[in-house]
Amino acid sequence: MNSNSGYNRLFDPMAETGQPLDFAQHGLGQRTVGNPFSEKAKMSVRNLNVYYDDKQAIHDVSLDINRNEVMAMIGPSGCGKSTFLRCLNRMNDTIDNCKVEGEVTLDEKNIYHRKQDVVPLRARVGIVFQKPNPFPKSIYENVAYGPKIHGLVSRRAQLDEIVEDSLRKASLWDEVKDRLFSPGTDLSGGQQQRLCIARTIAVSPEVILMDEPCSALDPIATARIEELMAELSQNFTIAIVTHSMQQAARVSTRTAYFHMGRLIEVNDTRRVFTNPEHELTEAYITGRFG
Amino acid sequence: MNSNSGYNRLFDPMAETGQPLDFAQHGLGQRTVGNPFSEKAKMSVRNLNVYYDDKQAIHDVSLDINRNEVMAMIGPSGCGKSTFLRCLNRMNDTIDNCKVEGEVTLDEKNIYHRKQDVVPLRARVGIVFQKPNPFPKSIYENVAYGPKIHGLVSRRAQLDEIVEDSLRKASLWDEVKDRLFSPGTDLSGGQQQRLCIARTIAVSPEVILMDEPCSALDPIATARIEELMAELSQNFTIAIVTHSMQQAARVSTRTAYFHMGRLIEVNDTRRVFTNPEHELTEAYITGRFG
Amino acid sequence: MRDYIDVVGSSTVFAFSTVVAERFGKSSVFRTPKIESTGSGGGLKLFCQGVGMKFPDIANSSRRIKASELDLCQQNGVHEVIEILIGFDGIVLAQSKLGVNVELTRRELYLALAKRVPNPDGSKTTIENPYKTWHDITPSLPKIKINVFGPPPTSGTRDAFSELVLDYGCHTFEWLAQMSQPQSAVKRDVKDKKALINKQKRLCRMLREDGAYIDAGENDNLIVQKLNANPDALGLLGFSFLDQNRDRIKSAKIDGFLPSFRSISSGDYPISRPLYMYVKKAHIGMIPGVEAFIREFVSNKASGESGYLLRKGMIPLPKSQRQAIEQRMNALRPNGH
Amino acid sequence: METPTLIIITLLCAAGAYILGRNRASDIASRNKQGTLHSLPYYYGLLSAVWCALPCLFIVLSWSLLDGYAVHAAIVNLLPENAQNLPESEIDLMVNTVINLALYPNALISSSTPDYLIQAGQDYLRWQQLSQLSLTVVVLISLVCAFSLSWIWIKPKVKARQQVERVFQWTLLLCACIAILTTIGIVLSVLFESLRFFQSISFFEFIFGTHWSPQTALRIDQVGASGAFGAVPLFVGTLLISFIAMLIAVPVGLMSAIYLSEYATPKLRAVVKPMLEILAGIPSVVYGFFAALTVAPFIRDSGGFLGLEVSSESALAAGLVMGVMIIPFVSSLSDDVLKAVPQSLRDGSLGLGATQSETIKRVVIPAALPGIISGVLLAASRAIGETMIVVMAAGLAAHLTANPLESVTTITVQIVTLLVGDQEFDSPKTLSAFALGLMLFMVTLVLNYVALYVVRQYREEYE
Amino acid sequence: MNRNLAKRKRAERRFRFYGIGAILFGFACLLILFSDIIGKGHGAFFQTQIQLQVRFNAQQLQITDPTSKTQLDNANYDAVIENALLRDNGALLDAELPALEKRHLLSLVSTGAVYSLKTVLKNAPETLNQTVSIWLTADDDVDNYVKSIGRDGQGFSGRLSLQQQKWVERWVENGQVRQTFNTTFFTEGDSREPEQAGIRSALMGSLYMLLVTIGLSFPIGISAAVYLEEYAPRNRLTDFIEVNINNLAAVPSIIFGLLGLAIFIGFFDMPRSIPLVGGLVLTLMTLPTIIISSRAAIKAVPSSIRDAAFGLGASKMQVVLHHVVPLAMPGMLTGAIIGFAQALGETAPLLMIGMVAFIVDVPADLLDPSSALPVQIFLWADSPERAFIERTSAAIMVLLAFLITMNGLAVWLRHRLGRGQ
Ligand SMILES: Nc1ncnc2c1ncn2[C@@H]1O[C@H](COP(=O)(O)OP(=O)(O)OP(=O)(O)O)[C@@H](O)[C@H]1O
Ligand SMILES: Nc1ncnc2c1ncn2[C@@H]1O[C@H](COP(=O)(O)OP(=O)(O)OP(=O)(O)O)[C@@H](O)[C@H]1O
Ligand SMILES: [Mg+2]
Ligand SMILES: [Mg+2]
Ligand SMILES: O=P([O-])([O-])[O-]
Repeated sequence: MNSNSGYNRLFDPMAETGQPLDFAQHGLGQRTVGNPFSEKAKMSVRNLNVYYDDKQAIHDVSLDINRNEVMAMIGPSGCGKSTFLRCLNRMNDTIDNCKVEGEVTLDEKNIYHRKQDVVPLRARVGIVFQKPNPFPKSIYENVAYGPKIHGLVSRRAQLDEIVEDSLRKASLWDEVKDRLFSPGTDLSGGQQQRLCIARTIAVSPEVILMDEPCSALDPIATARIEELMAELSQNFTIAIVTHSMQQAARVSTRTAYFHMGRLIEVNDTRRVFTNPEHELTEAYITGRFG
Repeated sequence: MNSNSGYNRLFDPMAETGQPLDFAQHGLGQRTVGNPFSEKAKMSVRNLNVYYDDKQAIHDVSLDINRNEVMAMIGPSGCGKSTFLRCLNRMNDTIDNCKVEGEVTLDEKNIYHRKQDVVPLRARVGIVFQKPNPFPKSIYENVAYGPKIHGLVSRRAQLDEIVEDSLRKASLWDEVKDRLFSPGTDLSGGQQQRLCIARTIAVSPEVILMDEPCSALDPIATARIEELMAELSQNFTIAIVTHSMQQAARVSTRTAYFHMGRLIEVNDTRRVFTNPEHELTEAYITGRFG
Repeated sequence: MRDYIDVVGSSTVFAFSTVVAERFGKSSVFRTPKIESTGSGGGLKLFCQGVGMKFPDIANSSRRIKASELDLCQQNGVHEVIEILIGFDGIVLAQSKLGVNVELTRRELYLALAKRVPNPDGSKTTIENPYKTWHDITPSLPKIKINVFGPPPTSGTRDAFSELVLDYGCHTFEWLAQMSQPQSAVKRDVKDKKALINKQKRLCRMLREDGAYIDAGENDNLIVQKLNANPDALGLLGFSFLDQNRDRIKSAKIDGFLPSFRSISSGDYPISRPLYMYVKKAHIGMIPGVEAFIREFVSNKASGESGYLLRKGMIPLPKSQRQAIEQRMNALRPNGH
Repeated sequence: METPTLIIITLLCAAGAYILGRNRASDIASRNKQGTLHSLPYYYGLLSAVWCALPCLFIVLSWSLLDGYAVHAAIVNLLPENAQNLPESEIDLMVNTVINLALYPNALISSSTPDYLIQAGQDYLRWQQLSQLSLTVVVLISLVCAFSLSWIWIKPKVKARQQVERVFQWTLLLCACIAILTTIGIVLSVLFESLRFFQSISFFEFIFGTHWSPQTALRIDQVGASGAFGAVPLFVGTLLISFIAMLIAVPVGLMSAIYLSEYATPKLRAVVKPMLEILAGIPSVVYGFFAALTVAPFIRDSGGFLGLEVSSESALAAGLVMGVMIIPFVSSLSDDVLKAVPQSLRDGSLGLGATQSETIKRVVIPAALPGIISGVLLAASRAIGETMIVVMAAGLAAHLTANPLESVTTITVQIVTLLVGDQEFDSPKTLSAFALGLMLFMVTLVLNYVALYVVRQYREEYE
Repeated sequence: MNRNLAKRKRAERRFRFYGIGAILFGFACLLILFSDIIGKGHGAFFQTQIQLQVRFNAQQLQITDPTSKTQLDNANYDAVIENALLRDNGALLDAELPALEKRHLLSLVSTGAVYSLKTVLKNAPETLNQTVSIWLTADDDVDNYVKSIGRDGQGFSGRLSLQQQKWVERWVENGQVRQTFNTTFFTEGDSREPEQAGIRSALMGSLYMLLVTIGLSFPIGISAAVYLEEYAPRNRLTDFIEVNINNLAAVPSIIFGLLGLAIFIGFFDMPRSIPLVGGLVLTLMTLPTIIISSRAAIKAVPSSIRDAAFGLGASKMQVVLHHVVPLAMPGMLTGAIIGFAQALGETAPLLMIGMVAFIVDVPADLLDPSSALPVQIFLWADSPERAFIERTSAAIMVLLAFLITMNGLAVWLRHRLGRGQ
């Protein structure tokens, strides 16, 4: 099989959305591909092992996520992508039977340090979960919650602004602007997903972890979220789990391929898709897998 | 914009999965495209209106789903696809503020008839929900649940067989065969989704409604599920909501396009993607939308 | 800081003590005393905990204070305790108005209710109580099952009943009476003697535990109601409950007398017990109103032959006795410093 | 100022401290440029409020505790020499008299009242005023101190949020400790007396004996019962009655809960649920009367009709009525936890073609099981601990029988009858109440462990 | 499959029927209990009064100045009432009454009647030496008699002599007897004269106790539950604590009384019979109920909500206060409702701390001796006077009304909070 043809198709921005994405316009490809390692890593993971009870879900993973890059994580379902992502802002702390070993640093500080306070950590490293989980509160409250607890606003008008802005960015505003005060749980699946994105970006975290943020979205909404990611990556760092290789190709500067809890390969996205180093990666991206 | 080129890409079976799908092998394209209206409709919907409180979510939709066809429903997020799907086996009954008007027939019997019993209806019309919702029971129990309540099996061995078979079909078996008795809620997102598919097909419903069944799945797993659909459609009828047009193109015989609660267009899939009748449809599939 | 009188003790006396307290509170400058119903034993125990405002001023009792209790008082510095006999309470054996009239003697009651009774064959031995119906005991009595509702052993009423009826009935058997005489235990040491007497008493006073006597709790109203529902049963009650429920229940004649104010007061009716009040002398003059309260209690208005306590069912003391007490109270002056 | 006023002032000050602290923190933040403050301003406000309120409330409370002793001592000093040498208890009385005289001079002072008492009364009033005045001063000073301290305290580096969270967590811990201390208190309050009991009565006799008749003579002239301390009939009785009660309460309660949470309209639920809850609030005396006067005769008569020998004090009557009383424990608690099961789980089951009852039985109830078990245990606990109904309806006779038509008695009833009225802490009679309490505690402890284990085994945790 | 289906449908119908049956059963019990209580107790809300022509004879009253308070306080109203009664019955009586009959006649009017005379005279001093027609409260025996006449034609003569019955019947015929609403029952404290007895002091006592109990046990209970569920590590020790708290619920309430006696009265030296101690004891008693139900409610909050909040950088305290507690609040309130209902009706522990007492004065604060509603019920149920039977039931009705009001508030709250979800 010709992996090159696979790459071409993958890199065709029209591939899934049918919408032309102008690389230059979003400053995506050039910037990050141009100087992928010029800056120090925003987050870096060293020898990470994660266990659920006795079952090991992540095996000895080391990985850097650079400043202002979009790092995509791909891999077959159940390979540990979500688990890995949750380790990056210590969300795994909330799972009783989960044990984490190794080092994860954010701006060179180990976030698993005994004295690390998880609250500012999670404010700096936001997460969008795989299953949309809006609060059983109004849509407005869902988005306003983060800014409120972090004291980002002092006046109601400011808050309104943030809420509107975040919802707009998540391209949900038009659909919900008439019912900001109805429960977030009454939304459709895709709307809930976008709500959760809006909720996360409302606190402007430095690093945004997104676990399949577009899984329930139609191509248009997906394109919008991808635009958003491109925009955000100018100032922030993004790690995204996705099962759509097109998406990974479109939005990310680097791609990490996971397989059964191990990091098989991480590299420049273009490289991973055109010329994977490892045969497992190749098998996966060419669909020969399994 | 040349919608034809879009169509070509869409209809390339390699487009997303990178895996060659042999039309002939699955008897997909030929059979249904060959005689799309030769049999009587399995389900037909007439003048359906659905309201959440005062908000109308579905406007006057009429649609037939034919025997042994795979009907795809596409449309932007929040347009009412899930709502529509839930009407087909009266799952909307469980939402307090939801009101349904109009007629939906299954084998020419109105399922909204006062005397219609929803239990056999739902056994005949199975559903896979958008958000995976495994029971907080073991994986085995999750799948065995349906056959048990319907008394489909008399012996344990039979049940084991059904469970294994369903999990295999949903291509989850290999991942969970060693831990059939650990909780289904401990699975990864994609695994949960496949578990829910396995659970639904375990009772062999005549009609299967699938609400974005592959949203959390990687391309390989997606391909497997698509194969499964192809296989199932030989004996059963399938309605699938998807936001991936490639998927719709690959698996469905006919496609319905929804927009803001209205059915804009329904037609032969090839037709919808190559030569849509309505400009909204065209706008959507070419990504020009909104 | 306490500006009211604190009274504890017998639930029987409670019914009378509260009446006096209420009137006292309304007609004097003092606050209405607080009266707790703890039972005689519980009350005396609290009473004897010590002198001081934390401890009760007065203890009511439906029996006389025991030597052991006085000891406790002494130990805790309660040196002077004034005992006042305030009246009597009658105990009646009641039955539903629908029931067959019964006339009983104490001997018959003893035979009906004691756990072990003299062997009917005349030998000087005792056997488990074999009697099922009243008729089994005395042929003239009706042929109804022996069924007596009564208070539990914690109650003073029950104490009085065993002493006045069972003991008495038991002692109508010559040989049993003799056995309980201390002489029969000559030349044994004191402890043995005590044990023997105790054994005797237990022999006489132990109640059947086979269901003929039914513990019905401390609530006399409940017994009244239960009698109402069971026309064949008898029940042990305080006299005042009979007085208030004459439309429902009637009393059995005991030893030929029906209970009434007169028969009880005169001592003709055999089952009645004295009611006492114990006062801490040290508290008189210290807690406002203690002396005045006692005075009100023993006054003619309250405990006299036509006093208001009579209407509440307390059987008054004979006039002479009451006046003697009143005089003693008058002599009482606060032990001022 | 009066103590309540002081408390209110303190709380107001705390509120003020909150505002000032918060503003000061924001000031510092804006001066030092955003981001240097460790926590959000309002945490600094909260911290100031806490530091302001806690010490002052502590002062007020301890003052009012110690105030009594101080005034007491002061009054004693005012009394003449000979009175001061009286025993402690009489001085107490004397002080009481002084206070009474001071407070009700018109009613209590007569010509015979000694002058020094009246004088002491006046002085007492002055002392009282003085004490209150100094308290006011102290509190106000400490308020000012706390205020200025917390003002200085507010620095960007102070981890206000962590400190507030720590205060919060410690408060929670303290509350949890109260429950734990209560347990310890209960155990201690029965343990020692029980040990004394087991010195006179053998443990095995108590545990395995089948005859219960504890009302032994407390006094030399009193004659009680035979004095047997075999607790088996009590355990059997307790089990029997509780079992009958649970037989009523669990099915009725659970089915009502299920109906309310799964079938009923929200309106019906809003009406019915509180109505059923009233059942738990009807005083047990009322149930007792009802059981003894209505249910028991009814059962006896209908039993007689069927040719059964029914005691007029049957365990059945008490158990039935008790069952009614504890229905809400099961129904309300279960209803809440059933309601909390996510709808998606029900959807999952209904979508497979399960009937509603199958969904409930196989998905909803298992998911809510821990909560339901809690409710059932609570109901069982209440049944075991209930006294009044049994006293009135089943009586006090300890029969060893499993026949619900006979009369039995329960542990708690015996405890109450043994503890109320005459007691003697050196006779096994009273001590046996404690031994019973201890045994009850142990048995229910084991039951609870079993329940915990069962819940752990079958727990289905939803997301 | 079809037969199977029919079977399942039947099972479904049966199940639903059980549900309805269970609720109906609960309702029937409630109805029976209520009708029993109301049937017995409604009479207590009415009080028989007798109309008499009272002449405020200054000489008999032994006063000179009707505006002087001391004179009014010490006046001899009994003599005036006696006079009025005698004159009222003058027609019946030919000769001078013997002493016994005079006493009988006097006893037809409540001993509390003197206070109404005092009020009348105080409000209208000009009536001195004039004759006024006044409705006086009848004695409880008369009250019983008059009330029972209505039902079966023949009254419950109980303790009234034939002569007394005749007098009362004559009053009834003359229209000198009426039934009015019994305000005394709500405005007065306990009394041994049924017609003067009220539940005010017991009600206040219960209210104070409940204030203490609610104020302490609810916050402490939910705090403890939150700590145990959200903060405490999971290990043997916390298991042990959990089991022990569950176990506390089964401890007989009287043991809590013992504990309270030992701690609050013995150790902290608080006085007996005060609402503060009662409230504290009831707090200890209701804590387990609240903790257990709160824990169940907290457990039922889905963990995805916690995840969402934690993921936004909410601190543990914020997660608890903003999400967990509000979502669990309906369940917590349920526990509270049941716990307080139980506390409100509990007698046994109060027995130990001296609240089973005759207390007339209405308590003014938490430190004043007082009784409580269930205690009042307990005492009245044990009183010989017949009229207390209906008052017992009436007191139960008041207790239930209190309970229902309190529950109503909590239910309303629960409803409000439950709707947010
Ligand atoms: N329970 C509800 N109450 C009120 N409105 C609802 C409810 N569920 C859905 N809606 C609204 O109805 C509309 C249709 O929702 P539906 O879930 O059918 O969308 P969908 O097409 O499935 O979208 P998606 O692709 O995002 O899942 C949306 O606007 C949604 O917000
Ligand atoms: N709470 C848990 N307890 C036990 N095992 C778990 C738990 N959560 C996840 N796992 C297991 O750990 C492995 C990795 O899961 P993870 O959720 O990270 O997968 P994933 O890569 O995100 O998959 P997907 O694409 O399907 O979401 C899977 O095998 C999963 O079954
Ligand atoms: Mg995942
Ligand atoms: Mg949807
Ligand atoms: O309360 P007693 O009178 O029975 O001791």
